[in-house]
Amino acid sequence: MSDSNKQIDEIASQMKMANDGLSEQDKAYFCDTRPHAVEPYKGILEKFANWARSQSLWILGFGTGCGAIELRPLMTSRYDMYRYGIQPRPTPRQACVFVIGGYASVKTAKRIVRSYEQMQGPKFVLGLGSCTVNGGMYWDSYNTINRLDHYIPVDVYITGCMPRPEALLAGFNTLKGMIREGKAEGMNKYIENFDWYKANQKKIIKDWNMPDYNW
Amino acid sequence: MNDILLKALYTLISLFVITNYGLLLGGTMARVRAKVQGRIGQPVWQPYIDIIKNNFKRTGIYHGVMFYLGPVFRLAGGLGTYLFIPAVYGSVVFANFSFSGDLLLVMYFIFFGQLGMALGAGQSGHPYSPLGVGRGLAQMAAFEVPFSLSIIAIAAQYQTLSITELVAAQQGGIMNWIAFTNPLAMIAAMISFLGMSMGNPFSVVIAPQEIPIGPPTEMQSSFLGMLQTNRAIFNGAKLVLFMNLYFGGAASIWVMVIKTFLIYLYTVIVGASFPRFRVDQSIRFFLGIPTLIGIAAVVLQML
Amino acid sequence: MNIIEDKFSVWQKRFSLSGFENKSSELAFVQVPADQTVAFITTVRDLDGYKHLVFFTAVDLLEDGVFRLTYMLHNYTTKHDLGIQTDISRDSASMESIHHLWPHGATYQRELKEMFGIDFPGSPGVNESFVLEGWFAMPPMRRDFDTKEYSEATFFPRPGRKTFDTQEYMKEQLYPSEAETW
Amino acid sequence: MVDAKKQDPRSKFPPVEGGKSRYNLTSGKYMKIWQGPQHPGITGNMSLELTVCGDEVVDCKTHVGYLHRGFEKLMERRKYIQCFPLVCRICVPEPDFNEYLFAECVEELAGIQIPERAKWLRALTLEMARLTSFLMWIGGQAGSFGMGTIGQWTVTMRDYMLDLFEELSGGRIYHMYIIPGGVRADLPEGYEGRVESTLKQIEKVLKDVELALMHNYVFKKRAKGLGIITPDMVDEYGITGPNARGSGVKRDIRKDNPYLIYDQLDFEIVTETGSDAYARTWVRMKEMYQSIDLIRQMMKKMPKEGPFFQKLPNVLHWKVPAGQTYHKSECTRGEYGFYMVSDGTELPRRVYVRGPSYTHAVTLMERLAVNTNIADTAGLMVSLHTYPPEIER
Repeated sequence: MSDSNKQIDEIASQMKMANDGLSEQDKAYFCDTRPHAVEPYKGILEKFANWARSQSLWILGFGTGCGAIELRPLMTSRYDMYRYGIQPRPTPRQACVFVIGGYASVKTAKRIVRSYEQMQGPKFVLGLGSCTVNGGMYWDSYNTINRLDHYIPVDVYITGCMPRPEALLAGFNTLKGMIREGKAEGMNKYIENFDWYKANQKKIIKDWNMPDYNW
Repeated sequence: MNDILLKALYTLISLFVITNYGLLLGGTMARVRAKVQGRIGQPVWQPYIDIIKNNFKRTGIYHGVMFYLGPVFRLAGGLGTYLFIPAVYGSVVFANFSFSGDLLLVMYFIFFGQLGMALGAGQSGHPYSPLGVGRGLAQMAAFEVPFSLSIIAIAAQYQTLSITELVAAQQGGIMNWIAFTNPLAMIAAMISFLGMSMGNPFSVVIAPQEIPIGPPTEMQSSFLGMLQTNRAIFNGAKLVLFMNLYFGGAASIWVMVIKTFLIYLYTVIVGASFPRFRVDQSIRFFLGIPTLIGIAAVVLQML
Repeated sequence: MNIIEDKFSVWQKRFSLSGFENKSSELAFVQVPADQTVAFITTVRDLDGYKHLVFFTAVDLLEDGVFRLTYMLHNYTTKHDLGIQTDISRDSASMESIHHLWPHGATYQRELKEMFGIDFPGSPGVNESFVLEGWFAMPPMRRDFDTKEYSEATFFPRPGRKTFDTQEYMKEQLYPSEAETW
Repeated sequence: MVDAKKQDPRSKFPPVEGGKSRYNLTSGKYMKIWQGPQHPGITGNMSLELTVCGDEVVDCKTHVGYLHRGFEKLMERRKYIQCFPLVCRICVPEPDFNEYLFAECVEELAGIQIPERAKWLRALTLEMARLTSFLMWIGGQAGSFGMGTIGQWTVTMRDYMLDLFEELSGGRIYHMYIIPGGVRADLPEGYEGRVESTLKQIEKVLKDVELALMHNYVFKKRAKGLGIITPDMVDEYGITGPNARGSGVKRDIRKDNPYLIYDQLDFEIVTETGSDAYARTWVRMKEMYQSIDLIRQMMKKMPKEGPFFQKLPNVLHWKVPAGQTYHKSECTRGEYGFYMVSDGTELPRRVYVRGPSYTHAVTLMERLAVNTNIADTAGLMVSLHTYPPEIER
């Protein structure tokens, strides 16, 4: 552990972070300001906003792993998640919940980071399956990450391989409760520990040819 | 001076009613669609929560001035369409700004919103946005043909381009409706209404499986909230327009609710039972049989 | 079963086949020297009706210092699978390409180049990455690549994983009586 | 840059070399678009790199590897019995084929004969898995053309099938039912009746689907003439399964090289001659009816009593004799095969998984997508019934 911590510190100290993975031509297209944590509103206004957020959860339609197959029954008439105000959206700009469908290979992790950063806050992450918790079945695989929460902040983990749609609904309910209580501040956590997350991401994504700031 | 203030008050009431009606109608129709699919569906008030949530988003991305103005133009198009249609016949509150040539202006405003959106979507820089806009404008040009022919036919029939006068001419019994006095014009217009409401099989603009999701790909937060509000108003306005033109208008607000609900139901049922055309097929479709029906309606009036 | 043995004796006259393994009426394996492999494949494809390339893969025989390539072909008339095997040296591994016989051969070769480091000169897009992206370590399917070690060094193992000796653990916890027999 | 006109646009080989399109992208005439991995029209997690000219696709390149877990490497460091829960994860919609083929390979290498009833039970789960996968697929095919209603109906029916699997094996998605040596459990009490009632429901829905989708004017307009696979392309590209049968090529492993008990069942190979997406949809529709019929036949002909499991030696230090073998079966997408090499130790030396999507999604898709409309790529992709995890494993 200490070895890898040292390695992360090294990467973090070397990072210049102004999209230095990009060519000069591409830099013009991307933003180069750091993100700022957004303070929640005070009092009843925030409570109202949180209630609205909890009642309208838009999932990003990105099936990152095999867990995505249980999203289909969830969307259709057997489990019908629309009843709870949950619906899929095809673009990350409009979505607010990212369901990581199980194991994330390094290649997908790159896209997960990018899609996550493109989502507009407040945004929430559901880690689906044991493989997002500790690697699950693929704990010794050379190509799948073991702990999702080292790369993006995770609000709710749903364990199992694969978790049933009922478990997913229960997970969504937990997430709703967390949002209403104002505990789901994953985005601000990400921004406050931005360097740590970036160093972790850069440790596994060896060919970092995408912008550091994806918003 | 009091008259102006009163008119402003009436307009606000009218807008308030149509916005809420449009939102509730959207929520209801989502449930109808769900019933066709064997589900329960989302709550009727879900569109309200979505709009509130989108407006409470903490961050937002903008891509330039036109990106800001796109949703504004779209909203202006929706408002413009509605404000020149008399929603309830004989009512002072819901008469809006109807005047003697308003039909032409309304047709212009139906186009206007999409053009404004094109500018905003173009500046967002996402490759799917201009694709969607291109599809939308091409299809719009196609379904305007049977719709315009239908309008020409009924304008020739009643010698007027004022919606109020057209509604007045249809009063006094179901057989006076243009749907029965000029069925060809009604058929042509109702087919182009399917294209106008962007449901299947003409949902080429927001085709999630093809170009997710077309023009509003980059729209988020309050931009999206504004677009959703506009969709409610625009939907309501179009329904009221078609009710006025072909189905005898409405003498009271309840008649309006029933008639517009049924017209909307028709598009939803068609939408739930068809896949989507490709854009070239859609254009060919509109320029085929519906256009011929429209021409037949015009020719019949000229004879 | 006799048909394939007859065929084998015919092939034996033209190619120096080093081995033949007749598994069943539906499957047989042939060992061919590396320099004759593509010629042999072309012959069986064009003359003997093995028209369908089922798969193409490699086995890393670290002890012998070779990669064993397996081309599995299928004949739809006799409904017979023929595995054509050839050994190539592990260091600076290189093989003739078969992309001109089957276009999807190029995909298999792209994968082998990435997973085993076997080069196929002339195969289209062979140097592009196929499934791995930004991979700088040894080709992962090589026998001497330790995936567990790599995973522990690269990713963050969640602390608390316990490893038991399966047999002892089963004996104690699950089936005390049956552990020996099952 | 090569002049596009001189080169045959339907080249057999990857069109985009070294990440560069052969079309001049700076000319402003062409645009490069990525479909996926985050794209609702893409099956699973993969992506298509399209070069478009207006609405027409002029170049397509498939990118896979987003789901690569290194199964083949992981199996090299697991014992045979530890591999068994791992293999079913390779293919999510119908994991039973992985279990069956893995078990079959191990049994052949170890020389284990399985009881007769186990064969029937295996064939029963395989056929149920085929039906389950097809039900999901038809929803995807309709959905890719924008008709969500069909998917809502059929995915629910698939869920009822998953209930049957759950009752049989305890798992909804991953069943881990077919174990080397037989199957894990016998049929529960009254299972036959529940299967029959579910099949009746499915038949009813399939009739509706036929009416609402197959005889739909718009669907015919979209799917007819899309993605034509000519019969001579079948051998050239290694096409198997319904994709080949949609072109009138009569090939079905269940009939050609019958495995398990398929030679005792009464069925015909379904073919269509349209060669396009519409014909392939018909083939799969008919195969769904065929699967229903086969399940009924199996339920009838199956021996009612008997052992379903052959006791294995102690699996914890079970050494499988050295050797190699290849086994294949007909899954919903085509020929699914396992090639296994054992070196006489407790761990398998090499397990190679041959997925039919390997050629369908990469080489074939790259060829078929050229000259189609950008709106059709999703429908074309689904009509080939590709599934990414079996490409990259």
